[in-house]
Amino acid sequence: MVDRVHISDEERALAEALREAPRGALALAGAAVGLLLLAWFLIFFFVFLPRGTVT
Amino acid sequence: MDAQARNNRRWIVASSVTVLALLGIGALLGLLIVPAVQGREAGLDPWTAFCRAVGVKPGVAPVAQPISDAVAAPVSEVAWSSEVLTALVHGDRNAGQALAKERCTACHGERGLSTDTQYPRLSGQSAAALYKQLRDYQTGARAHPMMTAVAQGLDETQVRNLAAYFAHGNSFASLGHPQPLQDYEMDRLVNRGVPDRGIPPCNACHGGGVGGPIETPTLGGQHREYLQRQLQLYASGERRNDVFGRMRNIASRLTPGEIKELAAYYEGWQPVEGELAAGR
Amino acid sequence: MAARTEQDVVRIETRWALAMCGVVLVILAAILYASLRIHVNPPSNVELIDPKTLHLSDEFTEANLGTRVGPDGAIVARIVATQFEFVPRCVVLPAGRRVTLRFASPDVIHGILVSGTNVNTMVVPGYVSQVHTEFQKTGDLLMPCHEYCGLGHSQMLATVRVVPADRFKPDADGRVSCEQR
Amino acid sequence: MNSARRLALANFWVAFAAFGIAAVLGVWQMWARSPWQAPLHTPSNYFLSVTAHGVSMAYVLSTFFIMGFGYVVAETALKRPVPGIRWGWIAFWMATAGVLIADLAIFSGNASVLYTFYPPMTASVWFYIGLVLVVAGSWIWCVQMLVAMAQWKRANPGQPVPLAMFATVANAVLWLWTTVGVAAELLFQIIPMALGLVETIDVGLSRTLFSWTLHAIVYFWLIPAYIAFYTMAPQAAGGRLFSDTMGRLSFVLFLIYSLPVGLHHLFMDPEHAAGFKFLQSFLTILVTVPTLLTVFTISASMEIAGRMRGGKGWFGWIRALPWERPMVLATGLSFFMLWFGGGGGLINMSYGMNAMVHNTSWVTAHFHLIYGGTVVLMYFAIAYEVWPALTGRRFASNKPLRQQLWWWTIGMMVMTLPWHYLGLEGQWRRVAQFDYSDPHIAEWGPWVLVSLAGGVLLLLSALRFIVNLLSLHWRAPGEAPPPLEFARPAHEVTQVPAVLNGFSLWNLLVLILMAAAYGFPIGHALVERAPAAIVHRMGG
Repeated sequence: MVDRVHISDEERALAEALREAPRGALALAGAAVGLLLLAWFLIFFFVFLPRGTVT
Repeated sequence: MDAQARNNRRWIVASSVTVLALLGIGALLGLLIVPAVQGREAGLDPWTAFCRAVGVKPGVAPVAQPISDAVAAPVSEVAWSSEVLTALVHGDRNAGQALAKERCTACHGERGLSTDTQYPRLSGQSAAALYKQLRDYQTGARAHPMMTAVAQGLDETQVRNLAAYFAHGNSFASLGHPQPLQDYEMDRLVNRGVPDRGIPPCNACHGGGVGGPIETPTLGGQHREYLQRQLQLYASGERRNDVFGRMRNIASRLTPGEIKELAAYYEGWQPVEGELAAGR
Repeated sequence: MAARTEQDVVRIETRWALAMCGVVLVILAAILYASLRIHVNPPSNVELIDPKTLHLSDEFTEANLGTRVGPDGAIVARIVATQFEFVPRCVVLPAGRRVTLRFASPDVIHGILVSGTNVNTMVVPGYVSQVHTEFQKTGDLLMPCHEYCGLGHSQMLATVRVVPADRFKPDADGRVSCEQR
Repeated sequence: MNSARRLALANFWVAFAAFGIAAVLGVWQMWARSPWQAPLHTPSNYFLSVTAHGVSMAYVLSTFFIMGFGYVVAETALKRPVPGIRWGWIAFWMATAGVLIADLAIFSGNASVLYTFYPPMTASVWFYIGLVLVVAGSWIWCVQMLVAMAQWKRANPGQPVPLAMFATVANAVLWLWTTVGVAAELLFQIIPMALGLVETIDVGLSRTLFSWTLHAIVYFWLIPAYIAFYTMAPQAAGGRLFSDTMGRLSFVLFLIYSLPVGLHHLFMDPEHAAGFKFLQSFLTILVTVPTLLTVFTISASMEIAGRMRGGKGWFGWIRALPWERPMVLATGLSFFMLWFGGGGGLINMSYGMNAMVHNTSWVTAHFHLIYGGTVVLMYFAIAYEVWPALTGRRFASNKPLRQQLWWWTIGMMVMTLPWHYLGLEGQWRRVAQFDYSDPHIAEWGPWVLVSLAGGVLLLLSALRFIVNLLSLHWRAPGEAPPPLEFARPAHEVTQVPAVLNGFSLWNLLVLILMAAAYGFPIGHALVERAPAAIVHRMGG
């Protein structure tokens, strides 16, 4: 299923890619985890706490 | 110690220290710091707070444990135990049969198949149900002009033998195969439950093998008049030996018409051929 | 930020791992804040009671169920969860005051939640479940059994009637029930 | 790929057969819970169906898929035949017999105790015997995986074990650790009770032993999806795995932190005190770290693939990825659902916050999203990836495969989002029939119908999946498919630290963690015996 690019091309493409990676992934994953944290705190403050303290 | 061995050792030490340190912090917080801080409000010394946090003492750190000065006032005093339940399964049926001939068949008929509708049919009834009713008559949790005296004349083993004997009759049908009900309202009462009136389906307890309360009687094949009267007694609260008022709550929600129809439905329940409706 | 060598990769991954540990710490701090400052705990009262003789016990005898203001002034609602209803089906509790709900089961596992609040606990035969809380909103709140307990589980439902504190009037014996209202 | 081929296919087909039946039951349950009248809708049918749906999805689909996939990985990654193939078939037939026995007990109405079978409700003993046979079969598979790795390491001293196999063996070790709980519960408490040898049972101890298994079992199901993330998605995208070391570390973190955390299923239980609940909540948050690592490592791997295909700028690589390939599409959709499923999990595990959602539809939504969504979607993608190698034929086109993956994701989101909302509204679990005349519950009706629509789409997707796989068996064998290959790391790995190539240290640390986390709770239950409850028998 993987398209067979000539080995040296693949190595060159990989080296090219590695020069810029993984800044996109850091941004994407960072945003996703940031949103997750935000969602957790929104639910913590605006849904959980107003429902009353239980112990 | 070449580079790789040193690297391996570094990894082993680093991971072990991290895992154990995190475990220590978690335990410290959960078992000591949080309970101690919370305990201060309830005026608890850290030791009691720790005992509560570990589960050796009841209660939660920040709140004093409420006290109760209520006194027990039970109606039915039957408490199930493995000893009683195993005894009912291995009860001496022959002794029970002899005793039944002597004291029960006069009213409850041969092998408990009474024809007079004021006396319930006992054959095939659940052993636990029979045991509980006899014990309730003994303790006065349930009263009846004749049954109270008869029951008080029996000792524990006699009660168990009678329950075991009658439970192995086969005139009652097993409710394992509920009959299809044409009337939708009746089907709701018997099989589906009526949530808007808070009534669970009758067969949630009285069906066969449904894991309901232990003392649940089998209803199939019982005289309709007897079933109707018991439901009315429960509804009026005159009969009160149902534990925590289960039947009183349900019966009081049924209309007289429904009580009549339910009694007729369960009486009409024909025994299933060849199937021994043994008590559970 | 380039990842030309394995060392670069490990450096970036380590920095990401530290950031994630930061995220974990932030959530942990919030949990600790809730525990230390406003004493939030899951209901964790480890108190044993024999389910087989629950109906013979002092505290959970049929006559003592429902809301009662105890000799120590504590407002306690005692509720038995049995197949297939809560006894009593309706309890009255005041808003704005600390109340305690105590549950016990004589037969199988049940569970309760009070809709719109954080009151939630399992009711396991052999133990007394206890929840301390303070209701803010008044009104009839739904209290279903949320653990499968048999074929009647869907009909096992009770009501918690939260009334304003001034209309919470216990009788001589300190009891309050829905019927009196 | 020959000796284990038929064994893997057999395991896969038992898994997907159970999956198909359970999907139909699932939709009937959604219909029964909705305001519309469903046929055959009685409480006994409903709880029978919930038990069958749970057992099929949680015990049969998962265990058999994992065994099948393990054989494929062991054969392909290690490039040597799987040891003890005869034992593999014994395990398969034993487990399949177990499934049939359990299903017979369930569908005869004698085992409506749900797949968690909490006592004192007791099913017919055959239900439990069936489950024991499935677990016993899976233990044989675990031994095969351990032996396979040991043989390979002996043949290649000092070489790093291929990541796919390292993760599969981590999963086997995790499974051996976690089944100790449910095996002890079944052996010492449940089966004697079901046989009628005892009339009472210690319910608190039983729930504690089951919780020992209840969390790590979901990571047992989850790890194959993560193996696909690490070793199949980068390969399918035409890129490289960003970090092999971080992959190994993640699977090790899953192993040690998914085990000592089971008490978060008992936060609302009265048999354990706040101290140990807090400790296990603390340990549970550590099990989120490997997932947070994986999210970045796989995104970076995908970025490499995207840039190798000409993607430019910050996010140009996303568009450049070969989304027409099922494995790539599945990884993207799976990560999308992981955000919601993982987020739900973060709420559930947050100590006191669990009280807001315990036993509500929020929890049902959580595990449908994270297991039914993230994990099972990757099961589909893995099946599409290995089916050509197993059947020797290529898929005619990827379109029906992609369609099926989209239908599953959309169906899952449409079904579970309303559930989250209804859970917060107080909708409680396992209800055969709601009282829609109650004004509070009437508001839920429309949302339950939305969930039903999602359920119907899921059923269509499930049936489509089975047809997609069957279509490959019927096709005439054309051009041979390419051999199955796993992703290579961006930078070739010649050696890894010993701890990331074996499990002796991690087993020791797990032992310490389990002793600390479960030692007192179980010891306390054994020493201070709680009063026992009377057994309530379901069925004949």
